[in-house]
Amino acid sequence: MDNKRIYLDHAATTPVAKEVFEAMLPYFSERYGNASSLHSFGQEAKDALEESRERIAKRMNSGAEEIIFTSGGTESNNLALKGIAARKGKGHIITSKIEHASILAPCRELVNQGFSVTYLDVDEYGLVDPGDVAGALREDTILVSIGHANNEVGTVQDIGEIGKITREKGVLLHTDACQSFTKEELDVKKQCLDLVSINAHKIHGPKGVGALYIREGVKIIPQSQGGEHEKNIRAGTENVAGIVGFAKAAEITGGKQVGYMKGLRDQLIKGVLSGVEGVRLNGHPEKRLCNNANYGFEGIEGEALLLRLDMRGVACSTGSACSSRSLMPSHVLLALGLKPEECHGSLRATLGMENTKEEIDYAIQAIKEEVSNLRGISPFWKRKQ
Amino acid sequence: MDNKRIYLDHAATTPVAKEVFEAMLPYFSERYGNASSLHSFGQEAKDALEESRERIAKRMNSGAEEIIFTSGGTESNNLALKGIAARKGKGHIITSKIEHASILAPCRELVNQGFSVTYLDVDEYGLVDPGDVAGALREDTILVSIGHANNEVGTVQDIGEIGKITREKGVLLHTDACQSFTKEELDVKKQCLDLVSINAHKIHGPKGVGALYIREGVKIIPQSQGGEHEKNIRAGTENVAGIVGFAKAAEITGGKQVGYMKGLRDQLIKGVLSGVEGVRLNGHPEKRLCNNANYGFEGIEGEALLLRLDMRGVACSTGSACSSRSLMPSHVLLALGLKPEECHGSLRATLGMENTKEEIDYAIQAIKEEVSNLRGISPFWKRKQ
Amino acid sequence: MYSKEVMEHFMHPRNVGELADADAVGEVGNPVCGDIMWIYIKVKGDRLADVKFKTLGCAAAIATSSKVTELAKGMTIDEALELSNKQIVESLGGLPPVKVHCSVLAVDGLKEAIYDYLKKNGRPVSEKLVREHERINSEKCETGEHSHNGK
Amino acid sequence: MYSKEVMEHFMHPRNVGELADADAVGEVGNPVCGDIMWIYIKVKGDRLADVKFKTLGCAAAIATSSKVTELAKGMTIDEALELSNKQIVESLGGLPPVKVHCSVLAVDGLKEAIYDYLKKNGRPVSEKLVREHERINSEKCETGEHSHNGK
Ligand SMILES: Cc1ncc(COP(=O)(O)O)c(C=O)c1O
Ligand SMILES: Cc1ncc(COP(=O)(O)O)c(C=O)c1O
Repeated sequence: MDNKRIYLDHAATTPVAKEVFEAMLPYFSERYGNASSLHSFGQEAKDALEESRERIAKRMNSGAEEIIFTSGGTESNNLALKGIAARKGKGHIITSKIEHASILAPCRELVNQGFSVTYLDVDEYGLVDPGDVAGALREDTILVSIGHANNEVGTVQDIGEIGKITREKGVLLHTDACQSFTKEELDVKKQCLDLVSINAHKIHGPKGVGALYIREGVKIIPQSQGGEHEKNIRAGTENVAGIVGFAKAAEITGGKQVGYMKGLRDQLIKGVLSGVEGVRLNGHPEKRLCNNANYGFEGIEGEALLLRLDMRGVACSTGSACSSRSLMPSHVLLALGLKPEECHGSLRATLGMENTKEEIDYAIQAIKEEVSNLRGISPFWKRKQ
Repeated sequence: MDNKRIYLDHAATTPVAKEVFEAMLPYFSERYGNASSLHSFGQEAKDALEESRERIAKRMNSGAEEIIFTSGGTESNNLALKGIAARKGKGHIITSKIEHASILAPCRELVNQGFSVTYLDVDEYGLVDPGDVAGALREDTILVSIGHANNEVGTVQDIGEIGKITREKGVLLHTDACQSFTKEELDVKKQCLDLVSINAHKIHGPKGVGALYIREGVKIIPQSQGGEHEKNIRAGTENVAGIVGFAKAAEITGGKQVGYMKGLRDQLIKGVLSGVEGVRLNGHPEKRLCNNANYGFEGIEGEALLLRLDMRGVACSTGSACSSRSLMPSHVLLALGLKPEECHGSLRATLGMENTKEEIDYAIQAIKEEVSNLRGISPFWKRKQ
Repeated sequence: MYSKEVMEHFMHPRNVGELADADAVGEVGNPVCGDIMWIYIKVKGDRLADVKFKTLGCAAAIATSSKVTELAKGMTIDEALELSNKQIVESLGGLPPVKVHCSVLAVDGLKEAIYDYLKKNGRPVSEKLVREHERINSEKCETGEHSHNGK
Repeated sequence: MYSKEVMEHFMHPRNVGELADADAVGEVGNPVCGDIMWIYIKVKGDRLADVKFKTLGCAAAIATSSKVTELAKGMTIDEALELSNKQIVESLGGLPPVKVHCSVLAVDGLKEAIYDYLKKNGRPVSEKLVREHERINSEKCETGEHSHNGK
């Protein structure tokens, strides 16, 4: 078997970058103080924490005091949705059908609590029509939550347009920017954002660290109680090393890497679309993340393709039902209008800054061959021809 | 100024141990997969996760599948209390007056939601009388939550005795074991425990990682919703590196270190009590954590002492009001029956396995001198003589 | 996630393909669920002289198809009808709980092929096999609550 | 947390001690709150020829006591009465919000000493100072909601 290992699943998680690891390093066993402690060990930790807050804030043009650190994107999304809902007590929330589970599941929870939720449709490319947001607003709408970029198909929403609408109507806008952070423009002022969820492990930072931007003046009810950390909004000893790593990751990602990844992405998309029959691109042709390719292959099933590619050292993801514990295909692909049978043959390859052109060449070849191998076993493909 | 730095605040947090760091190391930039991914990177992560679960379980004689990883002690405590409360819908909770903020604050929240809470008194040493637990049990009692060891004065409860009572009455028992984990015996079967909170950063593991033991069959409502992680009880991409570090920390702490720390602790307690006038020991003389010394000095204020010691390189903590943002003295010291003026002069020194006899000698000398210096400025001390 | 044996049969499936001179075919599964299996049989006397398959599906679907053909080949019809999905699972060193249904599908495919063969050749079909045939045809794709970790 | 100047005055407080031949003492604070300040003054003519202090309290309490004695020493009584807590805070390079009350206490201590001196010596006490004296005596320790990070 080949010893090559090519990681093309950066939407799931990313390796910690060297610079990030080096930034974190001193905070494990040297500057290990608790940021709440008064002594010098504590003050060192506190300083690192506040400096990190400023660095993160800079990447979205917010004030440092508007950033609350959490344990990840899931906690940030839960805090945003349930924190605002608890504050308002009742009302209506607008979101979309293609949101991440950490948005949809809290929404279900809020429905149980008596809130009402509108799940907006998206078009065949995964775009939310800002006009639909405007149309769904009600007197009692307390929050709109639309993800900046979709984790499966990579479609990037025009969040600034949505922001104009919500700001004008005086309704809070939250965006889950876990996938887009440092890849797409994020400017809380220009885009009129009130709450933004981000996390570290999607941008070459460590797992278990996230943040929630809460615009100054926006009141939120904490979802976890304890000590007086994070402006009394999020209790718990701060993960200083993780937060320092997060800040470093926010600084070193984006920029030129975006263009580089776009190049690899286009190579990957074109290479497969031109080299394989019976395949289509899922998601938007242009408004898509610089690192996302998502294919639908006819006549084969995604988990099988994923595992065959894995045996050749290429790590990808799929929205196939067979890969989920519940045996239901991806709600995102379904919302794009794909039939269940079309969802099964999906493959997601998401790039990172450490991937190379050669790796992409290898991956294209592997995909071609394994699709062909699986079609060789498939009755469905034979029939089609 | 002296360049010595002696860390005596291990109850606040601990340095990551070398072995722990080394165990975590591969999980940042090599074995960085998401434990939910199907490919080999994901399976490596998943294997590490499950192996860690087993190691942690072993330290409390539980089943691996009874351990749920969280972002820390605060989240574990919140999940235990609010998760059980949400499951039961209504009822009565028993806790004590000396619990950590991450127990007391969720209790206040639950009172707001209509639950009733009894806060048990403790004796002058900080002990909860198991008889008081028995006496406070009601028909509608749904949960008893008593911390295993107190973070300020180090008093260790007879949790097994409490467990006998609650098990017999069929009431759930939760214990916050963040301070005692690997220092005191913890055996969920023998001690009849239903829920146990622990965290990594108190045992030379990383910050931002914790766990909640939930006895098989005990139903709990998740407090954060999203993907299908951690048996659907705690959503969010698992912090694999942190969890691996936690498991390693659980393995390498305790054992012989307990006796070693006890020796240092007794040296520290005796050294100060015999070398300084007008000082008393807070907490229990025997039933106390192997690493906790907590003094009350007459005529001086704790924050000032803490800062002066810090200038000499000795890092401690205090329960003085002046060290808290709210200017209220420690609720723990007050619950022990100390007058507010007695609380102000408190100093907590908590040891770690890396401290040495020489460091303790130095600390005793520094404490003696700085207490004397501050008393030289103090009108109160002068008067007393 | 998968046992060594499952991965081995998935990566190197036995008896892949169509039988040009097949005596019968069993077609099971449903594109909505993502699993489709076709099992071809060649009968000589009372024995399955050859068994082949084509499968669209996940690793478990492919491995169980492969396994069932391997086991069935050379068996008498009666022996083949006795093959249980449990046997398939066991001889593959186990399957994840959510994938056990694939082994049922593979066994069903074989049964359908035999049913088809018996019918075509005017041979007697046991009541039990008729009932099985009816169940297989009536069964729709089972689906649970939808949820993904959605990394 | 604390400015350099605060730490400097805390570590090396000026004018520490009692004045054996003090003309008056201002005693402010409350053991329940944890801050007690005694300010001693020696008056020559209209001037504070010497000012000393003893303080039981936190770093801010000690630093502000030290600062107020430093500033007041050599001032006329009227000048000293004009000293504001804001001046103390500023000349210490700022104080954390929760510690500003210490600067008020330090200024109050000085006022109380002067009040004591004027009374003792049968000199006129301005209405303003009387009111200040009454406020100081009536003020109890202010306490907020109790909460610790409780590490
Ligand atoms: C769009 C999106 N939101 C939220 C999350 C959840 O973040 P975390 O895994 O840090 O909890 C993810 C990834 O898992 C994501 O892709
Ligand atoms: C007894 C006790 N419980 C809970 C906690 C909270 O843990 P964490 O800081 O990991 O949230 C701590 C320490 O902070 C503690 O000492």
